[in-house]
Amino acid sequence: MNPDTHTTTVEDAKNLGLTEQEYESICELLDRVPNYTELGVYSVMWSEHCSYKNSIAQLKTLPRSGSRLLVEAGEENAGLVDIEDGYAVAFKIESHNHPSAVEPYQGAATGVGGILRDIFTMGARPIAALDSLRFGRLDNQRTRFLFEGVVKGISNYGNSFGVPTVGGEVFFEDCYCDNPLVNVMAVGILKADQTASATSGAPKKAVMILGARTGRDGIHGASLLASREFDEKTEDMRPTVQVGDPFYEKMLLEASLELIASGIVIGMQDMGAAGISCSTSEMSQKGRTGMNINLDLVPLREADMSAYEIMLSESQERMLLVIEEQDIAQAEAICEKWDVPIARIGTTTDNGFIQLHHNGERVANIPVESLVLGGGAPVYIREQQEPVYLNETLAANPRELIGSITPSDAFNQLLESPNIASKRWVYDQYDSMVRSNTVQSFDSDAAVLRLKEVPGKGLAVATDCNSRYVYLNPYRGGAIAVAEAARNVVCSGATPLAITNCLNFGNPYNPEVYWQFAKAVRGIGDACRSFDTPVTGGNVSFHNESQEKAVYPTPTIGMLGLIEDLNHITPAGFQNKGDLIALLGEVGNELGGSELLSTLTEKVAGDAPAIDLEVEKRLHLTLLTAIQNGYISSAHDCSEGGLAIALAESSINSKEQTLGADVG
Amino acid sequence: MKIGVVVFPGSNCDHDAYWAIKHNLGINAEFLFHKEHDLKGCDAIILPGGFSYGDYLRSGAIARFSPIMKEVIEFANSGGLVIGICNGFQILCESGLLPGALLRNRDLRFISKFIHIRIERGDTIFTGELNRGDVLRIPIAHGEGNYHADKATLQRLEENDQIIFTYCDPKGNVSEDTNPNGSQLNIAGIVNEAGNVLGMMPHPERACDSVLGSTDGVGIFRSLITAREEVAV
Amino acid sequence: MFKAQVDVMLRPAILDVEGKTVENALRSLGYENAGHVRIGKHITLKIEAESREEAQRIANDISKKVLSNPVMEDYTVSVTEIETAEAA
Amino acid sequence: MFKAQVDVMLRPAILDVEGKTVENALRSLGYENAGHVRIGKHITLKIEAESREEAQRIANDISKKVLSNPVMEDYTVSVTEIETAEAA
Repeated sequence: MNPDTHTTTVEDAKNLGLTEQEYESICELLDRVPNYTELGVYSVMWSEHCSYKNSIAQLKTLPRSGSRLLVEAGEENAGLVDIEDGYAVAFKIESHNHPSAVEPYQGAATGVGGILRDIFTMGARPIAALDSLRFGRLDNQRTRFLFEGVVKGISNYGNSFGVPTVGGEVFFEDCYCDNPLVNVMAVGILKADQTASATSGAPKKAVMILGARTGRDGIHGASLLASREFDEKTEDMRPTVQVGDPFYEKMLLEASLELIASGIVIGMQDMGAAGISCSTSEMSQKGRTGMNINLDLVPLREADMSAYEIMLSESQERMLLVIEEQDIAQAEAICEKWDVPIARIGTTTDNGFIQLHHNGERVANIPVESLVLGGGAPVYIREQQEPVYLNETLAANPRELIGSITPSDAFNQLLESPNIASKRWVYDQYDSMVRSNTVQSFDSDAAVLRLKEVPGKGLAVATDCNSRYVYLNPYRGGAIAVAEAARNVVCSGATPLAITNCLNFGNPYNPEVYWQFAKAVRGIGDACRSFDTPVTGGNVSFHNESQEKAVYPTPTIGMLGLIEDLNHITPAGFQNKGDLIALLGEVGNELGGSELLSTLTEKVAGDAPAIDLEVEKRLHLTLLTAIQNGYISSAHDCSEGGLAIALAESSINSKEQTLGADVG
Repeated sequence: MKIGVVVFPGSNCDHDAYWAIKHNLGINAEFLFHKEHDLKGCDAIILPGGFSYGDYLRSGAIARFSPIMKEVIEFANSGGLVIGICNGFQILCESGLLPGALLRNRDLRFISKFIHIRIERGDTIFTGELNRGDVLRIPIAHGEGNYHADKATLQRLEENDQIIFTYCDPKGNVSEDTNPNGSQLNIAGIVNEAGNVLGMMPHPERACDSVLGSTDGVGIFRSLITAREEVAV
Repeated sequence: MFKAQVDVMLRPAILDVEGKTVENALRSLGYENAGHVRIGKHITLKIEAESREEAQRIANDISKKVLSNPVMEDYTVSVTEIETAEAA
Repeated sequence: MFKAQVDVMLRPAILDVEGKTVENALRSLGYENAGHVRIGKHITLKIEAESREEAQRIANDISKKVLSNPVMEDYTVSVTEIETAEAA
């Protein structure tokens, strides 16, 4: 009896992370009991990571279209924004939290590899990467191990692949001690008329697999890991470590871009979580076709892999490609030049089914619609309940908690806080200048890149999220995350265009977590509507918890801004002696969730600072107009540590580190 | 005048070198793919920075066996002008065109930042337009830039004045504090005995455009071009 | 005085990207008959201990806790006695 | 079928920065009696050859030309016969 095709039970479903109801609806959709391979495909396609089953209902409330968007959010692998002059920018942020908790170096490295593939699968050449990292406290030995491994993994993958890592953030907060957050963002540029789409196109086309051989990497890797909390038994997950090869990915990049430029690509999608299962079904849904796949043709790294293993493998550096049959020879020639293997594994069909054959036997016959988001994949609206902790945190009075302290003592302690101190140890390990486009990177509010393709124009990119604020007031925290990201690109001289988001939350089956999630998404949506920066896509990562507690709700925002004229580029550090210093916006004495409070008392309490989205919008326009009129020599956003730290940072990063500030 | 930029699998600064030569210096440039056997009549060759073959085994260990390297070695041995930048310098050492080797950085970490290098000789093909003692502000980005050679080789390098660039401070002082990676004698760049092959760890192609923060790299390429034009005429 | 030689290798199931690249290079250089290249670390260290068994115990402990990453790597240790003066 | 094990180490005269760092880590973890740590590469590969001598010759050739850089490294090679089916 072939284990791949033995009929399954509800027990099998539970072992694969599916609920009893989900197993029943699979049986209904198939009108029979699924075999083991089919159940495996459903288990990864209906996992949190691929189906967004617990989040899609909320995500739909976000503004997801806009004049500059060339694709609706979720339609393609990454957002696509028109920057005129015939060019567009693809960008996206994704999380690789759970693999990084198991093996920090490879977890982070494969996270970079995955997000880069999402960009070049659309035909865009990656020109920048950013990483938003959160760890436990630095006095914990395990945290230092995770921190060093993650930074080294990002550094080596990005540097070797040849994309500059130009920005990001690093936070240390106790709630992340066993469950670090590793969010990686990538930005790419392409001709607006040369984009590739993740579609199967039409029936009778050749389905090709491009890139690395398929091994037993990460089976139940990203997909299942994302549905389980971490506790002491992490150790027995050890074998599922995926290994990234940045050198191979660079070859894959060049081959993919040359294939797309040659005009023979009907559709292309990178293989992320759920590998072949996800790419075949999602491309088929978009192209309204089916696919006949012969798994015997998939180049394997290990002998005698089962159909189940081949379909669920998450081996890195692979793409699925759909081309005309008569173009196979040309595709092979291009791949040969870059030493990248390509193999035909099947054909598109018109019956809307994914049919898999292995060792001469049909091992799966699954209706495409039943598998995918927007099709048969379940959608849940979870129960919400206002968290109990808010009674305590909102009642607290941060000013009292801080007690009496002299301004200079407070200032010095803030400067020593790891969340504020210089992150040079991290970013000096990143090649931030490869591709020679980088005008500003880590010592400014947003990374700024000049565009060789569009002389005179530039891009500003930033990632932001203060998860303490979101913990204390999810709605406000969500809005503030977008506002701060917008402020950062505006301070650099750019007009905010659009965002991508990486929503890191706890267990959605916990009503308090789901309340946080729903409220934060509302806050993000309102802010995006107010600033006219639509959401172009991103990623949701649930089950971020360690021991019993959920991590602080962390909706990381990646903001893309356009610099119309390179002369508008504005540094964060003071430039000239004698310049006047002005503060835009009022100073409320709000210390809720402040760095000062947590540095002095290790408490996160009070309410998040108030935010008026209309005032915020006017602030952006005012600053941007002043910059465009040449009045501004530097601009810096007040964030953690408030005005005092903002002045300190502008002095530390001033021209030749020589300038200070005399504040009346 | 045409300068060839070799592209190995994993080179990622090839586009940057090409752009600097073509757009910042206005000189014709052409990519030379590692599988080819023809330098296409180029007057000078650049081995660019990057992670050829992923830096696996040793930086440059595999690239040196590429078909194109046979041509580059022949070209260099017959007096042709060659610059190896970062990974290119490692490949020149691995292929024997330059003495010594590049070991892991002293602090075992990748380093990417602007540094200063001092020009030790103003009379070479690569520094003709510059002066001895000038200080250039040029970025480095490497994990294996710790130049090493045995005593005899170091002595020969000093006697033949083959050390062209050393890591220094903004005022030109060379000391252990200004050494980013542990290189012996703060060596940042050397030439072969004949003086026609230069290997350097800093990236001059990243310092040829004021928008990027420095144009100190232009002098090195300008020197190469002028030297080549004088020979050709 | 004892000398420990420790070999730390990736587990067989885990993709050795470096070994794979070197293998391809050897092929293209004409070493058709060489394959299955895997690259790991060879670590040597000197241990002062009363007996070979104690030196072996210390070497094992160091290999397990410091020299190898249990998530992805296996290790083998061999310990030999050496004259105190001998170079490592 | 033969299996070659190649150890490539930095020449003794060269400062082994990685070894030094590991040595400091061992000290801080209380392994007072361990020292002189040196770290190099352990490379395994399989070679098809008629005889052990031929396999040894090939292994030496590969080690000398590709696997090590004479300017900074020494290597040692050991070759053993294995069943064709045996894993690397």
